[in-house]
Amino acid sequence: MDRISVRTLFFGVYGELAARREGSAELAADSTVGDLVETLRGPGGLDWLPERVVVAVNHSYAEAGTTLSDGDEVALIPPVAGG
Amino acid sequence: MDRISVRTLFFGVYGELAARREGSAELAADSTVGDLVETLRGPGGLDWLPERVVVAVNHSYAEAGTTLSDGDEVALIPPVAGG
Amino acid sequence: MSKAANGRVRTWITRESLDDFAQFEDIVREIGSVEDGALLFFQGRVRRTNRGRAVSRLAYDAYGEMAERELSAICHEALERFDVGSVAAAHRVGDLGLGEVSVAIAVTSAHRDDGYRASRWIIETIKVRLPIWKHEHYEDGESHWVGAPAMEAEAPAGAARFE
Amino acid sequence: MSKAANGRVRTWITRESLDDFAQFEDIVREIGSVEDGALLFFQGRVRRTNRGRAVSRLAYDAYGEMAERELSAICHEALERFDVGSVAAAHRVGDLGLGEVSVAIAVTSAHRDDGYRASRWIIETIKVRLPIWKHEHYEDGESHWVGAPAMEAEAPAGAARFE
Repeated sequence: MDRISVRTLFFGVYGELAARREGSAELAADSTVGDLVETLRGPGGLDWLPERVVVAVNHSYAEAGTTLSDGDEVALIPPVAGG
Repeated sequence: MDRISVRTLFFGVYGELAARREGSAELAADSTVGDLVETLRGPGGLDWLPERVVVAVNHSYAEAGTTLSDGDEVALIPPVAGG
Repeated sequence: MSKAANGRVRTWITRESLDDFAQFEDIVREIGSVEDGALLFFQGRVRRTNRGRAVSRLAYDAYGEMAERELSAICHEALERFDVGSVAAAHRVGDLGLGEVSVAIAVTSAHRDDGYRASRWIIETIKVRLPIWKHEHYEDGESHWVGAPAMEAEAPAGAARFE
Repeated sequence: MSKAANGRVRTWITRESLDDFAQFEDIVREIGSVEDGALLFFQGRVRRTNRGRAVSRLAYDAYGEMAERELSAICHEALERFDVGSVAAAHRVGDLGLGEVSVAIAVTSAHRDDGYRASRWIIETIKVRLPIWKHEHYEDGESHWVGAPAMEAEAPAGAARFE
Protein backbone atom coordinates (compact mmCIF):
# COMPACT_ATOMS: atom_id res chain seq x y z
CA MET A 1 0.00 0.00 0.00
CA ASP A 2 1.50 3.35 -1.09
CA ARG A 3 -0.97 5.54 0.78
CA ILE A 4 -2.67 5.22 4.15
CA SER A 5 -5.77 6.93 5.46
CA VAL A 6 -6.18 7.94 9.10
CA ARG A 7 -9.14 9.28 11.01
CA THR A 8 -8.49 12.61 12.75
CA LEU A 9 -10.27 13.90 15.84
CA PHE A 10 -10.24 17.50 17.11
CA PHE A 11 -11.16 18.12 20.74
CA GLY A 12 -11.90 21.17 22.86
CA VAL A 13 -10.64 24.43 21.43
CA TYR A 14 -9.12 22.58 18.45
CA GLY A 15 -12.57 21.40 17.43
CA GLU A 16 -13.81 24.96 17.61
CA LEU A 17 -10.88 26.37 15.62
CA ALA A 18 -10.97 23.61 13.04
CA ALA A 19 -14.76 23.98 12.81
CA ARG A 20 -15.01 20.19 12.90
CA ARG A 21 -14.74 17.35 15.40
CA GLU A 22 -13.62 14.73 12.90
CA GLY A 23 -11.83 14.45 9.63
CA SER A 24 -9.52 12.16 7.72
CA ALA A 25 -6.13 12.50 6.12
CA GLU A 26 -4.30 10.65 3.35
CA LEU A 27 -0.58 10.13 3.88
CA ALA A 28 2.33 8.23 2.35
CA ALA A 29 2.83 4.79 3.90
CA ASP A 30 5.24 4.89 6.88
CA SER A 31 4.26 8.47 7.69
CA THR A 32 4.71 9.52 11.29
CA VAL A 33 2.61 11.55 13.71
CA GLY A 34 4.92 14.47 12.95
CA ASP A 35 4.27 14.10 9.22
CA LEU A 36 0.52 14.19 9.81
CA VAL A 37 0.77 17.35 11.93
CA GLU A 38 2.91 18.94 9.22
CA THR A 39 0.28 18.07 6.61
CA LEU A 40 -2.57 19.42 8.75
CA ARG A 41 -0.70 22.68 9.35
CA GLY A 42 0.13 23.03 5.65
CA PRO A 43 -1.14 25.57 3.11
CA GLY A 44 -4.81 26.38 3.61
CA GLY A 45 -4.85 24.14 6.66
CA LEU A 46 -4.82 24.49 10.42
CA ASP A 47 -1.98 27.00 10.56
CA TRP A 48 -2.75 27.80 14.20
CA LEU A 49 -1.90 24.24 15.23
CA PRO A 50 1.26 24.22 17.37
CA GLU A 51 4.18 22.39 15.79
CA ARG A 52 4.59 20.10 18.78
CA VAL A 53 0.93 19.46 19.47
CA VAL A 54 0.05 16.57 21.79
CA VAL A 55 -1.35 13.63 19.86
CA ALA A 56 -2.92 10.30 20.75
CA VAL A 57 -2.98 7.34 18.39
CA ASN A 58 -5.67 4.73 19.02
CA HIS A 59 -6.35 6.11 22.53
CA SER A 60 -2.73 6.29 23.73
CA TYR A 61 -0.43 9.29 23.85
CA ALA A 62 2.10 9.06 21.01
CA GLU A 63 5.43 10.64 20.10
CA ALA A 64 6.06 12.70 16.96
CA GLY A 65 8.14 9.80 15.63
CA THR A 66 5.39 7.19 15.99
CA THR A 67 4.64 5.53 12.65
CA LEU A 68 1.01 5.59 11.55
CA SER A 69 -0.90 2.70 10.01
CA ASP A 70 -3.90 2.66 7.73
CA GLY A 71 -7.09 3.10 9.75
CA ASP A 72 -5.45 4.63 12.82
CA GLU A 73 -7.49 7.03 14.94
CA VAL A 74 -5.40 10.12 15.59
CA ALA A 75 -6.61 12.67 18.14
CA LEU A 76 -5.24 16.20 18.47
CA ILE A 77 -5.20 16.99 22.16
CA PRO A 78 -5.30 20.59 23.39
CA PRO A 79 -4.04 21.34 26.92
CA VAL A 80 -6.17 19.11 29.13
CA ALA A 81 -8.26 20.63 31.89
CA GLY A 82 -10.12 17.92 33.74
CA GLY A 83 -10.65 17.74 37.47
CA MET B 1 -9.54 29.28 103.29
CA ASP B 2 -6.45 27.29 104.37
CA ARG B 3 -7.31 24.13 102.47
CA ILE B 4 -8.83 23.50 99.06
CA SER B 5 -10.47 20.38 97.71
CA VAL B 6 -10.18 19.31 94.05
CA ARG B 7 -11.90 16.55 92.13
CA THR B 8 -9.50 14.12 90.43
CA LEU B 9 -10.24 12.07 87.30
CA PHE B 10 -8.24 9.06 86.08
CA PHE B 11 -8.61 8.05 82.44
CA GLY B 12 -7.54 5.10 80.33
CA VAL B 13 -4.72 3.04 81.81
CA TYR B 14 -4.51 5.41 84.79
CA GLY B 15 -8.06 4.55 85.78
CA GLU B 16 -7.18 0.87 85.57
CA LEU B 17 -3.97 1.27 87.62
CA ALA B 18 -5.62 3.52 90.20
CA ALA B 19 -8.60 1.17 90.35
CA ARG B 20 -10.86 4.21 90.23
CA ARG B 21 -12.14 6.77 87.70
CA GLU B 22 -12.66 9.56 90.20
CA GLY B 23 -11.38 10.76 93.54
CA SER B 24 -10.73 13.94 95.44
CA ALA B 25 -7.72 15.50 97.12
CA GLU B 26 -7.26 18.06 99.88
CA LEU B 27 -4.41 20.50 99.41
CA ALA B 28 -3.04 23.67 100.96
CA ALA B 29 -4.42 26.85 99.40
CA ASP B 30 -2.30 28.05 96.45
CA SER B 31 -1.15 24.53 95.67
CA THR B 32 -0.12 23.88 92.08
CA VAL B 33 -0.74 21.05 89.65
CA GLY B 34 2.77 19.85 90.49
CA ASP B 35 1.95 19.79 94.21
CA LEU B 36 -1.15 17.69 93.51
CA VAL B 37 0.81 15.18 91.45
CA GLU B 38 3.44 15.00 94.22
CA THR B 39 0.69 14.30 96.77
CA LEU B 40 -0.94 11.63 94.61
CA ARG B 41 2.42 9.91 94.07
CA GLY B 42 3.19 10.05 97.84
CA PRO B 43 3.46 7.20 100.38
CA GLY B 44 0.84 4.54 99.80
CA GLY B 45 -0.34 6.44 96.70
CA LEU B 46 -0.04 6.13 92.94
CA ASP B 47 3.72 5.57 92.88
CA TRP B 48 3.58 4.47 89.22
CA LEU B 49 2.37 7.93 88.18
CA PRO B 50 5.05 9.65 86.09
CA GLU B 51 6.47 12.78 87.72
CA ARG B 52 5.64 14.92 84.70
CA VAL B 53 2.24 13.47 83.92
CA VAL B 54 -0.01 15.42 81.54
CA VAL B 55 -2.81 17.15 83.45
CA ALA B 56 -5.94 19.10 82.49
CA VAL B 57 -7.64 21.54 84.83
CA ASN B 58 -11.29 22.28 84.13
CA HIS B 59 -11.05 20.76 80.62
CA SER B 60 -7.87 22.57 79.49
CA TYR B 61 -4.32 21.29 79.43
CA ALA B 62 -2.37 22.85 82.30
CA GLU B 63 1.26 23.34 83.30
CA ALA B 64 2.84 21.94 86.48
CA GLY B 65 2.99 25.50 87.82
CA THR B 66 -0.73 26.22 87.37
CA THR B 67 -2.32 27.19 90.69
CA LEU B 68 -5.37 25.20 91.72
CA SER B 69 -8.59 26.58 93.20
CA ASP B 70 -11.17 24.98 95.43
CA GLY B 71 -13.58 22.87 93.37
CA ASP B 72 -11.29 22.47 90.33
CA GLU B 73 -11.65 19.35 88.21
CA VAL B 74 -8.20 17.88 87.61
CA ALA B 75 -7.79 15.09 85.07
CA LEU B 76 -4.71 12.88 84.80
CA ILE B 77 -4.18 12.24 81.11
CA PRO B 78 -2.29 9.15 79.89
CA PRO B 79 -0.78 9.23 76.39
CA VAL B 80 -3.74 9.95 74.11
CA ALA B 81 -4.62 7.52 71.32
CA GLY B 82 -7.63 8.80 69.43
CA GLY B 83 -8.11 8.66 65.68
CA MET C 1 -2.92 -5.65 35.07
CA SER C 2 -3.70 -8.66 37.19
CA LYS C 3 -7.27 -9.62 37.92
CA ALA C 4 -6.65 -9.02 41.61
CA ALA C 5 -5.59 -5.47 40.89
CA ASN C 6 -8.66 -4.91 38.72
CA GLY C 7 -10.84 -6.12 41.56
CA ARG C 8 -9.56 -3.28 43.70
CA VAL C 9 -10.07 -0.52 41.12
CA ARG C 10 -13.30 1.00 39.79
CA THR C 11 -13.28 3.88 37.31
CA TRP C 12 -15.77 5.50 35.00
CA ILE C 13 -16.53 8.57 32.87
CA THR C 14 -20.14 9.67 33.02
CA ARG C 15 -22.78 12.24 32.08
CA GLU C 16 -24.71 11.32 35.25
CA SER C 17 -24.39 13.28 38.50
CA LEU C 18 -21.49 12.39 40.79
CA ASP C 19 -22.83 14.57 43.61
CA ASP C 20 -24.03 11.76 45.90
CA PHE C 21 -21.57 10.29 48.37
CA ALA C 22 -23.60 7.07 48.45
CA GLN C 23 -22.37 5.58 45.19
CA PHE C 24 -18.78 5.80 46.45
CA GLU C 25 -19.76 4.50 49.88
CA ASP C 26 -21.23 1.43 48.15
CA ILE C 27 -18.15 0.85 46.03
CA VAL C 28 -15.80 1.24 48.99
CA ARG C 29 -17.85 -1.34 50.89
CA GLU C 30 -17.41 -3.68 47.94
CA ILE C 31 -13.73 -3.23 47.04
CA GLY C 32 -12.29 -2.04 50.39
CA SER C 33 -11.21 -4.41 53.13
CA VAL C 34 -11.06 -4.74 56.89
CA GLU C 35 -7.28 -4.25 56.58
CA ASP C 36 -7.91 -0.62 55.50
CA GLY C 37 -7.68 1.78 58.43
CA ALA C 38 -8.16 4.89 56.33
CA LEU C 39 -10.52 6.16 53.66
CA LEU C 40 -9.90 9.35 51.69
CA PHE C 41 -12.73 10.69 49.56
CA PHE C 42 -12.09 13.70 47.35
CA GLN C 43 -14.61 15.67 45.32
CA GLY C 44 -13.79 18.43 42.85
CA ARG C 45 -16.75 20.78 42.44
CA VAL C 46 -17.69 23.60 40.10
CA ARG C 47 -16.64 26.74 41.96
CA ARG C 48 -18.40 30.04 41.41
CA THR C 49 -15.20 32.05 41.19
CA ASN C 50 -12.31 31.07 38.95
CA ARG C 51 -9.37 33.38 38.40
CA GLY C 52 -11.51 36.27 39.58
CA ARG C 53 -14.37 35.67 37.14
CA ALA C 54 -17.91 34.66 38.10
CA VAL C 55 -18.59 31.27 36.51
CA SER C 56 -22.19 30.46 35.57
CA ARG C 57 -21.68 26.88 34.31
CA LEU C 58 -19.13 24.51 32.80
CA ALA C 59 -19.14 22.16 29.86
CA TYR C 60 -16.64 19.30 29.80
CA ASP C 61 -15.63 17.90 26.46
CA ALA C 62 -13.89 14.53 26.57
CA TYR C 63 -12.24 11.97 24.35
CA GLY C 64 -14.47 9.33 25.88
CA GLU C 65 -12.76 6.03 25.08
CA MET C 66 -9.32 7.42 25.82
CA ALA C 67 -10.45 9.10 29.04
CA GLU C 68 -11.88 5.78 30.28
CA ARG C 69 -8.63 4.09 29.47
CA GLU C 70 -6.39 6.76 31.02
CA LEU C 71 -8.43 7.02 34.22
CA SER C 72 -8.22 3.28 34.70
CA ALA C 73 -4.47 3.32 33.95
CA ILE C 74 -3.88 6.16 36.43
CA CYS C 75 -5.71 4.32 39.23
CA HIS C 76 -3.94 1.03 38.56
CA GLU C 77 -0.66 2.92 38.58
CA ALA C 78 -1.61 4.36 41.98
CA LEU C 79 -2.01 0.81 43.31
CA GLU C 80 1.54 0.08 42.27
CA ARG C 81 3.06 3.34 43.47
CA PHE C 82 1.38 3.53 46.87
CA ASP C 83 0.48 1.04 49.58
CA VAL C 84 -3.27 1.39 49.08
CA GLY C 85 -6.05 -1.19 49.27
CA SER C 86 -8.57 0.08 46.72
CA VAL C 87 -9.19 3.01 44.40
CA ALA C 88 -12.42 4.29 42.85
CA ALA C 89 -12.50 7.34 40.59
CA ALA C 90 -15.00 8.94 38.26
CA HIS C 91 -15.06 12.03 36.05
CA ARG C 92 -18.13 13.81 34.85
CA VAL C 93 -18.59 15.15 31.29
CA GLY C 94 -21.22 17.37 29.67
CA ASP C 95 -22.88 20.39 31.28
CA LEU C 96 -22.38 21.09 34.99
CA GLY C 97 -23.94 23.78 37.18
CA LEU C 98 -22.33 25.54 40.15
CA GLY C 99 -21.55 23.25 43.07
CA GLU C 100 -21.86 20.08 41.01
CA VAL C 101 -19.16 17.43 41.35
CA SER C 102 -16.86 17.10 38.33
CA VAL C 103 -14.47 14.48 39.71
CA ALA C 104 -14.52 12.14 42.69
CA ILE C 105 -11.84 9.82 44.05
CA ALA C 106 -12.06 7.31 46.92
CA VAL C 107 -8.93 5.59 48.22
CA THR C 108 -8.68 3.08 51.05
CA SER C 109 -5.38 2.16 52.67
CA ALA C 110 -4.03 0.42 55.75
CA HIS C 111 -2.38 3.67 56.89
CA ARG C 112 -3.55 7.21 56.35
CA ASP C 113 -0.28 8.59 54.99
CA ASP C 114 -0.50 6.33 51.93
CA GLY C 115 -4.14 7.32 51.42
CA TYR C 116 -3.47 11.06 51.48
CA ARG C 117 -0.49 10.73 49.15
CA ALA C 118 -2.26 8.43 46.69
CA SER C 119 -5.41 10.57 46.58
CA ARG C 120 -3.36 13.66 45.88
CA TRP C 121 -1.26 11.94 43.25
CA ILE C 122 -4.36 10.69 41.44
CA ILE C 123 -6.04 14.10 41.19
CA GLU C 124 -2.79 15.79 40.10
CA THR C 125 -2.23 13.08 37.48
CA ILE C 126 -5.82 13.32 36.23
CA LYS C 127 -5.22 17.02 35.68
CA VAL C 128 -2.25 16.43 33.39
CA ARG C 129 -3.20 13.18 31.65
CA LEU C 130 -6.95 12.82 31.34
CA PRO C 131 -8.12 13.95 27.86
CA ILE C 132 -10.90 16.19 29.14
CA TRP C 133 -11.42 19.89 28.37
CA LYS C 134 -13.26 22.46 30.38
CA HIS C 135 -15.31 25.16 28.69
CA GLU C 136 -16.08 27.82 31.28
CA HIS C 137 -19.12 30.04 30.81
CA TYR C 138 -19.17 33.28 32.76
CA GLU C 139 -21.97 35.39 34.14
CA ASP C 140 -21.05 38.18 31.71
CA GLY C 141 -21.94 35.86 28.82
CA GLU C 142 -18.38 35.15 27.67
CA SER C 143 -16.83 31.70 27.61
CA HIS C 144 -13.34 30.24 27.48
CA TRP C 145 -11.60 26.90 26.99
CA VAL C 146 -9.53 26.52 30.15
CA GLY C 147 -5.82 26.07 29.45
CA ALA C 148 -6.10 27.15 25.83
CA PRO C 149 -3.88 30.12 25.03
CA ALA C 150 -5.43 32.98 23.10
CA MET C 151 -4.80 32.06 19.47
CA GLU C 152 -3.88 34.59 16.86
CA ALA C 153 -2.86 34.23 13.23
CA GLU C 154 0.77 34.05 14.41
CA ALA C 155 -0.08 31.13 16.67
CA PRO C 156 3.17 29.14 16.27
CA ALA C 157 4.88 31.68 18.58
CA GLY C 158 2.72 30.29 21.35
CA ALA C 159 3.44 26.68 20.52
CA ALA C 160 5.81 26.17 23.41
CA ARG C 161 2.94 26.78 25.81
CA PHE C 162 1.26 23.63 24.53
CA GLU C 163 4.05 21.26 25.40
CA MET D 1 -14.21 32.50 68.05
CA SER D 2 -16.41 34.65 65.87
CA LYS D 3 -19.97 33.58 65.16
CA ALA D 4 -19.15 33.40 61.48
CA ALA D 5 -16.36 30.94 62.19
CA ASN D 6 -18.66 28.83 64.35
CA GLY D 7 -21.14 28.67 61.51
CA ARG D 8 -18.53 26.94 59.38
CA VAL D 9 -17.51 24.34 61.97
CA ARG D 10 -19.42 21.32 63.25
CA THR D 11 -17.84 18.88 65.75
CA TRP D 12 -19.11 16.17 68.06
CA ILE D 13 -18.10 13.16 70.18
CA THR D 14 -20.54 10.28 69.98
CA ARG D 15 -21.37 6.70 70.93
CA GLU D 16 -23.43 6.41 67.72
CA SER D 17 -22.09 4.97 64.48
CA LEU D 18 -20.10 7.29 62.21
CA ASP D 19 -20.02 4.73 59.40
CA ASP D 20 -22.52 6.43 57.09
CA PHE D 21 -21.22 9.02 54.63
CA ALA D 22 -24.68 10.62 54.53
CA GLN D 23 -24.49 12.54 57.80
CA PHE D 24 -21.34 14.30 56.56
CA GLU D 25 -22.84 14.86 53.13
CA ASP D 26 -25.77 16.65 54.83
CA ILE D 27 -23.50 18.79 57.00
CA VAL D 28 -21.29 19.76 54.06
CA ARG D 29 -24.39 20.81 52.12
CA GLU D 30 -25.32 23.01 55.07
CA ILE D 31 -21.99 24.62 56.01
CA GLY D 32 -20.11 24.42 52.70
CA SER D 33 -20.45 27.01 49.94
CA VAL D 34 -20.46 27.38 46.19
CA GLU D 35 -17.04 29.01 46.54
CA ASP D 36 -15.61 25.63 47.62
CA GLY D 37 -14.08 23.75 44.70
CA ALA D 38 -12.81 20.85 46.80
CA LEU D 39 -14.14 18.50 49.45
CA LEU D 40 -11.90 16.16 51.42
CA PHE D 41 -13.58 13.49 53.54
CA PHE D 42 -11.43 11.30 55.77
CA GLN D 43 -12.49 8.28 57.78
CA GLY D 44 -10.33 6.38 60.27
CA ARG D 45 -11.56 2.81 60.64
CA VAL D 46 -10.84 -0.07 63.01
CA ARG D 47 -8.23 -2.14 61.18
CA ARG D 48 -7.91 -5.86 61.73
CA THR D 49 -4.14 -5.84 62.01
CA ASN D 50 -2.27 -3.42 64.27
CA ARG D 51 1.45 -3.77 64.89
CA GLY D 52 1.25 -7.35 63.69
CA ARG D 53 -1.52 -8.41 66.09
CA ALA D 54 -5.04 -9.47 65.09
CA VAL D 55 -7.46 -7.01 66.65
CA SER D 56 -10.95 -8.29 67.55
CA ARG D 57 -12.47 -5.01 68.77
CA LEU D 58 -11.62 -1.62 70.30
CA ALA D 59 -12.97 0.34 73.23
CA TYR D 60 -12.42 4.09 73.29
CA ASP D 61 -12.38 5.82 76.66
CA ALA D 62 -12.73 9.61 76.56
CA TYR D 63 -12.79 12.64 78.77
CA GLY D 64 -16.07 13.65 77.18
CA GLU D 65 -16.45 17.35 77.98
CA MET D 66 -12.79 18.05 77.31
CA ALA D 67 -12.76 16.02 74.09
CA GLU D 68 -15.74 18.04 72.80
CA ARG D 69 -13.93 21.23 73.64
CA GLU D 70 -10.59 20.19 72.14
CA LEU D 71 -12.12 18.88 68.92
CA SER D 72 -13.97 22.14 68.41
CA ALA D 73 -10.81 24.12 69.22
CA ILE D 74 -8.75 22.07 66.75
CA CYS D 75 -11.25 22.62 63.93
CA HIS D 76 -11.56 26.35 64.58
CA GLU D 77 -7.76 26.54 64.62
CA ALA D 78 -7.74 24.82 61.21
CA LEU D 79 -10.00 27.59 59.88
CA GLU D 80 -7.42 30.13 60.94
CA ARG D 81 -4.36 28.20 59.77
CA PHE D 82 -5.64 27.16 56.35
CA ASP D 83 -7.71 28.76 53.63
CA VAL D 84 -10.69 26.44 54.09
CA GLY D 85 -14.41 27.09 53.87
CA SER D 86 -15.86 24.65 56.39
CA VAL D 87 -14.82 21.85 58.71
CA ALA D 88 -16.87 19.01 60.23
CA ALA D 89 -15.29 16.40 62.50
CA ALA D 90 -16.55 13.70 64.81
CA HIS D 91 -14.95 11.07 67.03
CA ARG D 92 -16.59 7.90 68.23
CA VAL D 93 -16.28 6.54 71.78
CA GLY D 94 -17.31 3.24 73.37
CA ASP D 95 -17.04 -0.20 71.75
CA LEU D 96 -16.20 -0.53 68.05
CA GLY D 97 -16.02 -3.61 65.86
CA LEU D 98 -13.67 -4.23 62.92
CA GLY D 99 -14.22 -1.87 59.99
CA GLU D 100 -16.23 0.63 62.02
CA VAL D 101 -15.39 4.32 61.70
CA SER D 102 -13.68 5.84 64.75
CA VAL D 103 -13.07 9.33 63.40
CA ALA D 104 -14.36 11.28 60.39
CA ILE D 105 -13.35 14.69 59.05
CA ALA D 106 -14.87 16.69 56.18
CA VAL D 107 -13.16 19.83 54.89
CA THR D 108 -14.29 22.07 52.07
CA SER D 109 -12.00 24.65 50.48
CA ALA D 110 -11.76 26.85 47.42
CA HIS D 111 -8.61 25.02 46.30
CA ARG D 112 -7.68 21.40 46.85
CA ASP D 113 -4.21 22.02 48.24
CA ASP D 114 -5.64 23.78 51.29
CA GLY D 115 -8.16 20.99 51.77
CA TYR D 116 -5.57 18.22 51.72
CA ARG D 117 -3.28 20.10 54.09
CA ALA D 118 -6.04 21.07 56.53
CA SER D 119 -7.53 17.55 56.61
CA ARG D 120 -4.13 16.06 57.33
CA TRP D 121 -3.33 18.64 59.99
CA ILE D 122 -6.64 18.01 61.75
CA ILE D 123 -6.19 14.24 62.00
CA GLU D 124 -2.56 14.58 63.14
CA THR D 125 -3.58 17.16 65.75
CA ILE D 126 -6.48 15.00 66.96
CA LYS D 127 -3.99 12.22 67.53
CA VAL D 128 -1.84 14.31 69.86
CA ARG D 129 -4.41 16.52 71.57
CA LEU D 130 -7.78 14.80 71.84
CA PRO D 131 -8.19 13.21 75.31
CA ILE D 132 -9.29 9.81 74.03
CA TRP D 133 -7.74 6.44 74.81
CA LYS D 134 -7.85 3.28 72.79
CA HIS D 135 -8.13 -0.10 74.48
CA GLU D 136 -7.30 -2.75 71.89
CA HIS D 137 -8.66 -6.27 72.33
CA TYR D 138 -6.90 -9.02 70.39
CA GLU D 139 -8.11 -12.30 69.00
CA ASP D 140 -5.84 -14.14 71.45
CA GLY D 141 -7.89 -12.72 74.34
CA GLU D 142 -5.32 -10.17 75.51
CA SER D 143 -5.90 -6.44 75.58
CA HIS D 144 -3.75 -3.31 75.75
CA TRP D 145 -4.12 0.43 76.24
CA VAL D 146 -2.51 1.89 73.11
CA GLY D 147 0.33 4.27 73.90
CA ALA D 148 0.64 3.21 77.52
CA PRO D 149 4.09 1.94 78.43
CA ALA D 150 4.30 -1.29 80.40
CA MET D 151 4.32 -0.11 84.00
CA GLU D 152 6.48 -1.68 86.67
CA ALA D 153 7.10 -0.78 90.32
CA GLU D 154 10.04 1.37 89.16
CA ALA D 155 7.79 3.37 86.85
CA PRO D 156 9.46 6.80 87.21
CA ALA D 157 12.26 5.51 84.94
CA GLY D 158 9.69 5.46 82.16
CA ALA D 159 8.30 8.89 82.93
CA ALA D 160 10.02 10.57 80.02
CA ARG D 161 7.99 8.45 77.68
CA PHE D 162 4.85 10.20 78.89
CA GLU D 163 5.90 13.72 78.03
